[in-house]
Amino acid sequence: MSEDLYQEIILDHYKNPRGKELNVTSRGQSHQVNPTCGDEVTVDVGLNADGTLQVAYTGQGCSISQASASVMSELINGKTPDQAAPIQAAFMELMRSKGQSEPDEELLEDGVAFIGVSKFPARIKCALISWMALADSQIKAQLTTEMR
Amino acid sequence: MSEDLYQEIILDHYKNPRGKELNVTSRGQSHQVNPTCGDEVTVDVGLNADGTLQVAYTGQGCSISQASASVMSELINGKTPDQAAPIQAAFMELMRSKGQSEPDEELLEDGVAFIGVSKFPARIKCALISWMALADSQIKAQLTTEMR
Amino acid sequence: MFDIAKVRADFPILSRTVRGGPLVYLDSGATSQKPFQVLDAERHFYENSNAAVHRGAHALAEEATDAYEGARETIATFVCAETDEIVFTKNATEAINLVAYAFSNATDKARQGIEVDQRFVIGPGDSIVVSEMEHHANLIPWQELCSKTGASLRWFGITDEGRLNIESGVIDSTTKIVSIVHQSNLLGTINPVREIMEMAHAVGALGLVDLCQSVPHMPVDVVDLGADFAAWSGHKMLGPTGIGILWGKSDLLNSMPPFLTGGSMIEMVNIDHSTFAPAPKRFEAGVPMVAQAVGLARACEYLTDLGMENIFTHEQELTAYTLAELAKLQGVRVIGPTDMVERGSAVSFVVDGIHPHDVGHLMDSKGVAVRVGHHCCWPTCRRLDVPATTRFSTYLYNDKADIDQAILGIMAAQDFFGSAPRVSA
Amino acid sequence: MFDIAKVRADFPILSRTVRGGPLVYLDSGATSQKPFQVLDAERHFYENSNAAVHRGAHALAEEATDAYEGARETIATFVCAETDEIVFTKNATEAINLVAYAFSNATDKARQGIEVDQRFVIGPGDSIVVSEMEHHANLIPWQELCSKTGASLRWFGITDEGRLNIESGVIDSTTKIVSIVHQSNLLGTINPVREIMEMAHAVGALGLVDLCQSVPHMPVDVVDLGADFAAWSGHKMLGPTGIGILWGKSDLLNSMPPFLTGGSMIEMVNIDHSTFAPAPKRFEAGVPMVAQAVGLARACEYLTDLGMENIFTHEQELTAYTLAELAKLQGVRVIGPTDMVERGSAVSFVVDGIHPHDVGHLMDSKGVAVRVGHHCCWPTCRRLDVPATTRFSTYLYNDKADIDQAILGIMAAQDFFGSAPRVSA
Ligand SMILES: Cc1ncc(COP(=O)(O)O)c(C=O)c1O
Ligand SMILES: Cc1ncc(COP(=O)(O)O)c(C=O)c1O
Repeated sequence: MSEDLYQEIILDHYKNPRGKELNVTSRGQSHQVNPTCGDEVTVDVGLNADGTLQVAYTGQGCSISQASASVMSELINGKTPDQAAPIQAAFMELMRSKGQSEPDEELLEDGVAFIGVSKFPARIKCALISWMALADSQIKAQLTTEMR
Repeated sequence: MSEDLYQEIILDHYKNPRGKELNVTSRGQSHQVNPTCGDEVTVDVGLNADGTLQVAYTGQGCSISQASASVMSELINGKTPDQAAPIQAAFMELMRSKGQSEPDEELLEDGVAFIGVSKFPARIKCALISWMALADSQIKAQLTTEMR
Repeated sequence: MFDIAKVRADFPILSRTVRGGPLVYLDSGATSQKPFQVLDAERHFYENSNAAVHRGAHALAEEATDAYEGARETIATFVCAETDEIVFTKNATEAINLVAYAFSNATDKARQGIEVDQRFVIGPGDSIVVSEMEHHANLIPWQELCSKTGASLRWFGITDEGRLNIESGVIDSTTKIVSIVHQSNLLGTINPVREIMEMAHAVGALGLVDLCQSVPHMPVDVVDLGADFAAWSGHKMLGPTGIGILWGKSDLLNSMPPFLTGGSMIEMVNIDHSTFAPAPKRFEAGVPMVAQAVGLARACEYLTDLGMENIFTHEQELTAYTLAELAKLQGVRVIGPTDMVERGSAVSFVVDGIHPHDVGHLMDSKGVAVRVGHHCCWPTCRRLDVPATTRFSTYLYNDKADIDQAILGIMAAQDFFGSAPRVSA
Repeated sequence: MFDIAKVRADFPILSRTVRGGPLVYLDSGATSQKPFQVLDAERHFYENSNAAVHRGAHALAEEATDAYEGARETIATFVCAETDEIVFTKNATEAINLVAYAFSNATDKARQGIEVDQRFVIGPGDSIVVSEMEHHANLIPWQELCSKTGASLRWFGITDEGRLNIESGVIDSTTKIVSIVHQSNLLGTINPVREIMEMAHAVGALGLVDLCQSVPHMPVDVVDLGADFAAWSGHKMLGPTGIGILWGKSDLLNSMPPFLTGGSMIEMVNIDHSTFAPAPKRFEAGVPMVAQAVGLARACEYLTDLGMENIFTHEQELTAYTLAELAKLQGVRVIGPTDMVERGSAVSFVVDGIHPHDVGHLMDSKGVAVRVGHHCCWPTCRRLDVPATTRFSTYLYNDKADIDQAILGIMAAQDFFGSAPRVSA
């Protein structure tokens, strides 16, 4: 049971988070909260000179939420928005799959470890919170761009 | 079943109401309503020169409420307040008895016919409405007396 | 069509006796009886998945949450609504009050300088429109809102036949909301709510429909009615007591201030201020009526299996029969439409010389359960100059034999009271 | 004392399995499980006496009304209250909101020149007092009242051990109402509510106590607590979902404006104004949760048969055992009182290096149902500097074997996460 959820990859990202509290020249920031447990995550998004995304996060919460944020930053950092979009969509899709889908490992890399989470309705929100913050901060960053 | 409730005496009072729309020199008036069915009764109370009560009523409603008002006026009219009090108490008591009491026929006269009503919780209010109006109008009448 | 005998067998209470004879239940307008399928669904929930919803990470809490949210989906589908536009309340009365309080709460907050949606701010000079055939549940909340804000209450009158009198000028540019019953519980009249909602929208007002007597009895597509809000109760549609529904357009629900506040409806809570979850959660504070939601969803499935079209047809037939049988009786007058044009199955009447309370009592002594009184439509009774009525209200489990028994009850009452005087009005 | 094995046999859900093993239910603080006696009582009502209460003159309506009003009497007796001081609501949350809305409604009406009881009129310069350990249900309604009227919210802080810090000066002559939880659902702390109610009354303020976690677990005499109002839920005391109780002193209830309005709470209704029935009816608009009232009354009888003193003693023993077992574990810290002085059976804790959500999940995988999160006491968590906690909450059907299994769950979580980093606060 627990093994379904807590795959090695997840525990590794939880214990050795990547992209946490990086120094990002933020153009968009989003703070998301899980109202049932109080978990929080803040995601900063900026653009590198070459047009790729710079992503960093801070937060506190359960292993799933923190590992997911770490995986998210690893997957998205250095991708262009166009490259990031299908990854984001695939992760959302994975979390909706109730453990039934066959995730694309090429696209999602360590993210495939979250397939087990999708079987536990109460934990899906944990895995998604950083990805929601990412999407929200991207919207804000683009708005900023357009307003200039 | 129906015979329990609708004794001859009740039907007689319903069809030939006594004391309805008499001309009373009212010193106290009370208007009572049954919020579930909309039945209404208004009772006027005054005093004769000899200190006995003058009672009249108007109203509309079911046979039980109207017959009870008629019986009430017949029983109370011409009694002194002191004579009326035990009759009023006895009728209240009768209606609380769930058909179990042996009503005092000397005191309640036609009022004993309402013993059957006390078995039907939803109809007790019908039988009591005029008696509640009487009690309320007496309070008002006495207040008026004291204020003079 | 469906097999009435088979349907009746699903309702345990219909086989009990009353005052020594079989029960004839003609009071479904007040509340419906429950099939064992609904009772079983509730019990199954309690015995297998009971837990607080949206609050736990354990297996039972997950199952309970799934059951509760699954119920919301089933109920939404039943009336062609979006799932997150369905708010669970304790009854239709709470649902209507919820909307009325959106106005008083928004108005109070605006006065304190808090930003609110102007559609819900109301005061002197503004008006609210109802009708003279509303149930108290769709009248008093608006009276109270007026008394708290200084707005004025207006209403469409009704004709002697019990039809809505849709005069122009009642709804105008001062109108903030129009709230109208779809089918009258006293008269049986079915109102042209779509037309009225259009009149409301034409002047920028919001519209609410009271579906208490329509959702249980006919196919209803809430979106198609053109309203902004709709309210109805579970207990009148084979569901448990203690549950009702508010349907509202998502953008409106999300721009309303919360009503009841507490757990489960929050986003962030600090000791001195909080922010709130989006609808429907925003309006579902505290541990909700989970088992009742499950029961109501099962009721929707039961009704869907029989087919709402079939139920409507069945009741139309029964109502036509009732009206025809009543017409044969001397001294009986129907209050409300006497033909089958735009009318449902509630049939009210008065009997010359016999007060409705007495009619009801005599029928009860024959095992026939009908309702007597003003049916929570006191202003309607006043308007039609009757102190009260006797009402037959049928449902999918009633048949002509029930009506025949009830007609015998009226005749017995007439016999019994013989030459009784006319009831004074 | 009572026989736990026999008690457990009354609860069908306790014999189910979860994730392959037997269910250990330690989440009764969120909602309790139901004995078959309660489920039978509800079902018996539906199958035999179901009808709308207070609205019909037929036999079923009489039986239903008797069942409903009889339930009110049973529940009143259970807490030593007068029958007509018991108002049925859908949950404790509605009960507390009802009192909060008495203030905003009275204030709105006073502004429109309507005569109201001055005790309920509130505005800038007035204050409301709560505490830092309130459930959101006893916090947000008062925040909302303040935001609508300009009154200010004050609170008693709490100590690091999770005890109320009853500083003087918080309650003063500006205070209109003091609303305090009897037993904290997060910390287990039992508060000296009688003392606090006396402080409220000394300055002419009203007092409300939140009894959600005390009425199910110990003998409670509402009058003896010295409060003016009390609120609790049925679902936490073996009763059905969808029912709660507001107790209020008769004279206060009768001087409050109505809250939800509609059928059954009226005296006279005209199209443009109405008058209202006395309490408790005044606050019970619409068809109420009749079957749930019957079920809750049966739950009171069940608890009375076992004896509330016995239940309290049993839980005290179990809580002492829980605290002792937790104390043996390395890296586990109890949030709330660690001794048995004035504390009930809710025990919260954090585990070094493992987030409560993960602790809860690991326990769930062993069939142990506990709650994790802020338990609708987010400000309390903030104050005590924990993001969330894991909570055991026991009831009459739990025994030491349940605690042992739960302790094994914690140890398994510690094993599993091994050298996980400390959770950052
Ligand atoms: C102390 C306390 N107060 C209030 C509540 C709210 O109760 P309900 O959600 O049943 O309205 C709860 C339970 O959730 C509680 O534990
Ligand atoms: C037309 C109508 N509106 C509103 C209501 C109120 O429903 P409830 O009492 O279930 O809240 C009823 C039923 O009583 C009704 O028939």
